[in-house]
Amino acid sequence: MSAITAEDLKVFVEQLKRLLAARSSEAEVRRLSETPEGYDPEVWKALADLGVTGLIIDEAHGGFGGDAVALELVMEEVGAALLCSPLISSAILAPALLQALDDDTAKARLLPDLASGAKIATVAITGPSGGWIEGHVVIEATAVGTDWSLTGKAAFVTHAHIADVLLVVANAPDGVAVFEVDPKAAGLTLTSLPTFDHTLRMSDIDFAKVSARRLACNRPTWQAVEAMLDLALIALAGEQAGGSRQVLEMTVDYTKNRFQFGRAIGSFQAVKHMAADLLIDSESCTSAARHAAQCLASGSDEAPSAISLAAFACADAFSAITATSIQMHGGIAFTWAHPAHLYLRRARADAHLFGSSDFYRERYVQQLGG
Amino acid sequence: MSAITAEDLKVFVEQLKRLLAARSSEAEVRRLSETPEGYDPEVWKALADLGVTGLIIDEAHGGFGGDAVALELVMEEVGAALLCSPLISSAILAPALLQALDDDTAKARLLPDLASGAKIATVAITGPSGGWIEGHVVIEATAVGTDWSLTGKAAFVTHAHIADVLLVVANAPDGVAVFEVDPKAAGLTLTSLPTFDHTLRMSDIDFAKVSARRLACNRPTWQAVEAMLDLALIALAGEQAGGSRQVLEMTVDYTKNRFQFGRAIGSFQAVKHMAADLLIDSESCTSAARHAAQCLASGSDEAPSAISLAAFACADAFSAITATSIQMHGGIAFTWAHPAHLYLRRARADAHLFGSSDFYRERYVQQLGG
Amino acid sequence: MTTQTLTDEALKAEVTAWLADHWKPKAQDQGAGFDLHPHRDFMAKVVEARWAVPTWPIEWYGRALSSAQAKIIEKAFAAAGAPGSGQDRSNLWANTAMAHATPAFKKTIVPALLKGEVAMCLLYSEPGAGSDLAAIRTRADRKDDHYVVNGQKVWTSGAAVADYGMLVARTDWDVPKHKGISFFFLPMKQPGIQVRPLRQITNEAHFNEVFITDAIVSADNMLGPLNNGWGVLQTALAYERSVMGDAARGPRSGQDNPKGDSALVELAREAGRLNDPVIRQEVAQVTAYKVLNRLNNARAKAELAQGNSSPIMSLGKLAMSRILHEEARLRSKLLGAGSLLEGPNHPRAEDANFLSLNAYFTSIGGGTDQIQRNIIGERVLGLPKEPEVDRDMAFRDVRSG
Amino acid sequence: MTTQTLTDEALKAEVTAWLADHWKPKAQDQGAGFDLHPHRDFMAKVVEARWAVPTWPIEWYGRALSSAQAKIIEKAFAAAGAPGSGQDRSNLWANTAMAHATPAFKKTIVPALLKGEVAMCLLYSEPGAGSDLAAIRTRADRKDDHYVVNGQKVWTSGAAVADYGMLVARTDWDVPKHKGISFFFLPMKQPGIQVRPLRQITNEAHFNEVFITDAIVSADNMLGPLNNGWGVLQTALAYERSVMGDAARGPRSGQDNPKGDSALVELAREAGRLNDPVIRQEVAQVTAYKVLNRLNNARAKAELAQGNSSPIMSLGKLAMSRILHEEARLRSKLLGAGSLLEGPNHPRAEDANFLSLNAYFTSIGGGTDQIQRNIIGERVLGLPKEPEVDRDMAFRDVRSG
Repeated sequence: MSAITAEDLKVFVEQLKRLLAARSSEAEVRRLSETPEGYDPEVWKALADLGVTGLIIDEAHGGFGGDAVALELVMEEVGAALLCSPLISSAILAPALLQALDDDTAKARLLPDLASGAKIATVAITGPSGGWIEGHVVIEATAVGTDWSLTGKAAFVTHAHIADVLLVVANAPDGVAVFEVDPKAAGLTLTSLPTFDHTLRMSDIDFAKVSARRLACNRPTWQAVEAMLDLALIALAGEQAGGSRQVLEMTVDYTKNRFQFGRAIGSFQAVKHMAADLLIDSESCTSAARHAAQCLASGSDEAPSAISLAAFACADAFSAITATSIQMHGGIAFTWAHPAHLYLRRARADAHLFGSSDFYRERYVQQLGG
Repeated sequence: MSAITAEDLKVFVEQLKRLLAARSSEAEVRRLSETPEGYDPEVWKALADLGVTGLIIDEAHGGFGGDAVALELVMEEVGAALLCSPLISSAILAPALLQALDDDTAKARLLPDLASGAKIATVAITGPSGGWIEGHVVIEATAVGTDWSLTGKAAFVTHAHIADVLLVVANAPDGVAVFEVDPKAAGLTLTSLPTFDHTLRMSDIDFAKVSARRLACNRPTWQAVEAMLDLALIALAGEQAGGSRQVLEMTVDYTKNRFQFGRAIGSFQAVKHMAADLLIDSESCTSAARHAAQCLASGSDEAPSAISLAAFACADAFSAITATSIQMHGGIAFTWAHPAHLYLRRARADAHLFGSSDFYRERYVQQLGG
Repeated sequence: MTTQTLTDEALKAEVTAWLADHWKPKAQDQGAGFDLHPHRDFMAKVVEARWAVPTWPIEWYGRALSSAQAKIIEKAFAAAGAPGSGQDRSNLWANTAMAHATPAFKKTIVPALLKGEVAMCLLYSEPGAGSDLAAIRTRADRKDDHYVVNGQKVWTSGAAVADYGMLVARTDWDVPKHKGISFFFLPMKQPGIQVRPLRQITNEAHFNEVFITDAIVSADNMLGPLNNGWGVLQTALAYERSVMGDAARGPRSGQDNPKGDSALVELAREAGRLNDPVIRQEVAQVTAYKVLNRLNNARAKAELAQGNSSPIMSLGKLAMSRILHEEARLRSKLLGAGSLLEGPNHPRAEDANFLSLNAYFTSIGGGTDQIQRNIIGERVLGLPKEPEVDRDMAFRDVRSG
Repeated sequence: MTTQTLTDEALKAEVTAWLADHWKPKAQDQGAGFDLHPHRDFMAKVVEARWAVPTWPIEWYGRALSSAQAKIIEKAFAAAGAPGSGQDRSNLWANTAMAHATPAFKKTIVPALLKGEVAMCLLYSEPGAGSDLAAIRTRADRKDDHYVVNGQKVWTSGAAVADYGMLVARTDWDVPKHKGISFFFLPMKQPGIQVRPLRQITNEAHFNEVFITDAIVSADNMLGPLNNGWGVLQTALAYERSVMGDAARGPRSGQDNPKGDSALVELAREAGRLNDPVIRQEVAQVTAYKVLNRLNNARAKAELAQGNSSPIMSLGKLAMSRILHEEARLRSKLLGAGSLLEGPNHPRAEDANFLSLNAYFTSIGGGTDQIQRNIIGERVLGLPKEPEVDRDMAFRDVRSG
């Protein structure tokens, strides 16, 4: 359960809203999209001061101890504002993974700096396939005395270009394990990838006998990775829900104020009915994201299937809403200057970041007993 | 190539149109749907006199020697009129199969009576799976001297209840073969099946040591079955094309004359845009059916893939048009008295009669080299 | 009477004791909402004992209780499986009459409705007035102390057994369509009324056509002021929506159908199609539509409970329409050639085909999907209406039908 | 001149001989349809030799030939790879000027257009006049012997290099929108005209915004009568459609793309997804959309050839819109996580993402899918138009933008 009361959370989200309104305007999103870093360290500091970077980190390690419900609500605002930041990597993936492991010294060493925003961390798991599946891990770890050495290639690693710490999932002789790696370590080559979503930053990382520190885990490590992935999927669903509502609102407003043939175009059934269908998508998206968060926070047995449902329902809804939004705007949304395509790019990225909708539909059927 | 000139064909189709207008009105279709036979012998006679029953039968055996193009055009009219008849069984499946075999005595014995309409024949292939695949044939044939004996069950056999001759595809020791069976033979039990499309008639047939005559075939018999199926699929596509255009026309006319809110409902974009999308479906359906027919008639290498394309494109188009037609009509099409559901029932039957759209999409990909 | 001052405990005790004395469960309650009530004698007792409408005033069979205390009574009745309580929330007919009937008529009809002594039906839709309900052409012409009614109604349930029909009829043809309609309780058992069953595409007849020829209705039976029937209708429709909910029926074959979120998985398994990856994707998607709609409704209820109005409520019918059509499509696909059949010997096919047809009950009935999208676009999203060509026209000049 | 009396053979011989003497192929013809013509000198010879517009009258650089004989000339030019012939069919600008320009202006502009001496652009759409093109607010006010033009145009290709723009501007604000528009050849190389590239979502700039401030155009440059510009525009648009066809571009990465009906099968194989039954279904369906559209167009051409008008022609753009969006969606799906990337090092992702965005060029540009459905519904299926609220209004009272 969350260490944050519902009342605190409301206040917290309100403060975040104001921060994002001030520091993540469309102009800022466009400016940061063009920078190599892809985020604003000052805004990162402000997010840290507010407590967003430490949201899901235990209070014992300087965080807020927020649960999935808090995370989902925060990400709704992040998604609506198209925030450019390494939140998903350093405030969600890395701390979620660390907290799912059993290495208290590593937690004590790393979590406080992640909570305070002083350090940025990310997680490297996927191979060239981009699949978040145990069998797709292609980095090999070999013991060198008490130390370890990693060799292989990680692909699609988010925000590695600004990371101070890498958590690398690799195949050890006794199975998958998590390793802490210094991005500046010898033998590590980082290649930035050009992303279609210009607010995102990704890299391929090549490991050639890179020395690494193995982190302790008292259960099969992939279970810890899955625990991390559950939180990441809920965060993504929240981002998709917030983005969906934002885009729908922007689109509906435009159709009220754009006049053609002497009428607001929103008065034409063709446009009106698209909006009505999108409202079902966007409300379903919000319901799915929040339900998954509640299930995970309350430890319900339904959590796994609720997370799968949110994974594909929210990805498909955000994609459909951003795509239809451009059609509803018409020519003006075909211009670079209009924000519609910024959301479309984010939606297309979110739809593949942690696996495809087809993948999660298949997992959903399995969870339904199929 | 067809023995019928394009000019003759035009005249022929015009005559058929007039016959169907006079003898296959909606009232007649409803009346015959309620009879056990499900067709009108007098209309059958008239179709025979016109030459429809012998359309694809060689002139040498008293037919018209029409090709796939002629067949497809004729079936467009049949589909538009929702004709209740055993055409598909006795004028298409049975003669197509006989002509694909190499048993001249059987042809001479059977084809003239089929051409003249004096006898009705049908083909039994599918087992309980309903699949038109060699592996799904479940009837076993064993030699008894020069004679043969059939045991097993055929399912979904069209118009067997009125058939004078059964052509049964069964597994002989040397592979699949075709057998001629008398429906009144000892050991044969016929069970009529209640069909959702009340203009259709189907039966299960149980064979218990039923004596049968094996028909000669100089190539693997399944190739002959596939040749028959190619013609049957083109006939079905023609029926779907004719039905699609008929239903769309009926629907568009209604939306021009139904007034709500002081306007013809066809002036509302919601209705108008559905009609526009259905026009693409119905024109694509017609193009696919006619293209497949031309490919087969001209012996083009493209024929197999063109037939697969028609099989799923036409089935899906007819299903979508008949389903959307009811929505466009509104409440009046929710009544039994309105013809919309008669076409919907036919469309749903056609979509499963010779295999599903998914089956033919998969086959299409294989034919494209996938 | 001082029941208001009763404590919750005392109230609970009183109603429980009363039920123990009076309620003798018998044959299953068949209450179809239209037919005469199967427990009429008991219902009369309930009304006289003031359990039927506890929030209503004393002089109207009530106890002027808070809805909170009324709930206690309903709970007690529910626990005993006894009918008749909570009619102040659920009785469409009585609430409409209570709100709008003339004093004279109210006195006789309200108790009769509460006691289930009269059967009712709805005389709203007409062949020429479906989506555009205000385009009704059934006329009611004043003659002395009564009105003479002529016209045709359609999609009427229970017309054959009804004692009264709630009727909207046109009483002024020279004003715009909404402004010339009046609302009546029309006596159904009279020569001028002929009821014909209406056969649906599902080959059932749950509805009727009602042909009205010089039927008579007393002026006392008019609800609300003359030519204000549209307003009365709106409150009646609101009740109906809040009470009756989604009327779509499930499978009718009688064969057991798997329940719950894995129902489609089970049907796919039964059909031997669960190993088909294409089918699995569709099973997931259609199941998702159902679950998402449930989650939406739950969220809407929660928001309403917190006093926030929710946009989601109005989405349910449109969402349900897609669910019903998609589930029927998938059920048919699962059966393949099997879906060619129907009837009791082929229950899965019977269900798949029935559900494919009956899905239109929801996508057309009670406002087509297209009308629903207008409502969502305009009332929820605030998009402007289309130009209404007939808005300011005298109805006799409007083309309809 | 008596070329009309030439036999086909003699004509063929004459043109072939002429080409042999005059056509010296050089750098690839870059003719973008907007820019100045790369073979200007040769083009001039073609015009003077009367090969450019053989069906036109003698006094207008033509030979008054039948279109059958004109085809012979075009074939000969095509065989030699020489430009300049068949402009009586294909030159939008010259045909429009020939049909509507004033005698004085026609004399100078038509030969210049035929010889490719002047570059052109289209000044139609405005920020406030997209789907509703007749709502243009760019104004042309008469002053002495010329008009003063003020306003803004968008989606203009080639504006930066153009000598003239075909302009629609409002010349009367007190009549309904279609009735107050005039059509001009506006000189582009003047101070009052400012051209700004317009950056598209594809991060390219194939179009411009044109800002017009007190620009001058001679009254002689008006095409058609005053306030009859809408009619001129319709003929120009008709030419455009018949000539330019579907302008949607293919992949831009430069990497080879498989061609033909099995293109998507090959892309699926390359992506390692061809063994996925779900992908196979989608590959079949999207391929089907493409093949069916081709079959529809072939059937339409055949019907037109037999003199039967075909409804299908008008379906192509809407069908193509679905094809482009669906193919882009499938290409993205094939790549999975790979579709997160872009740029020259990731050509398949670059193409999938580019095509996903550029599909809107077809579903929005030149009439949105929604407008296309109106056109199909009204012109092909004969469904009635919607009420037009601005039809009889003076344009100055119409709200737009």
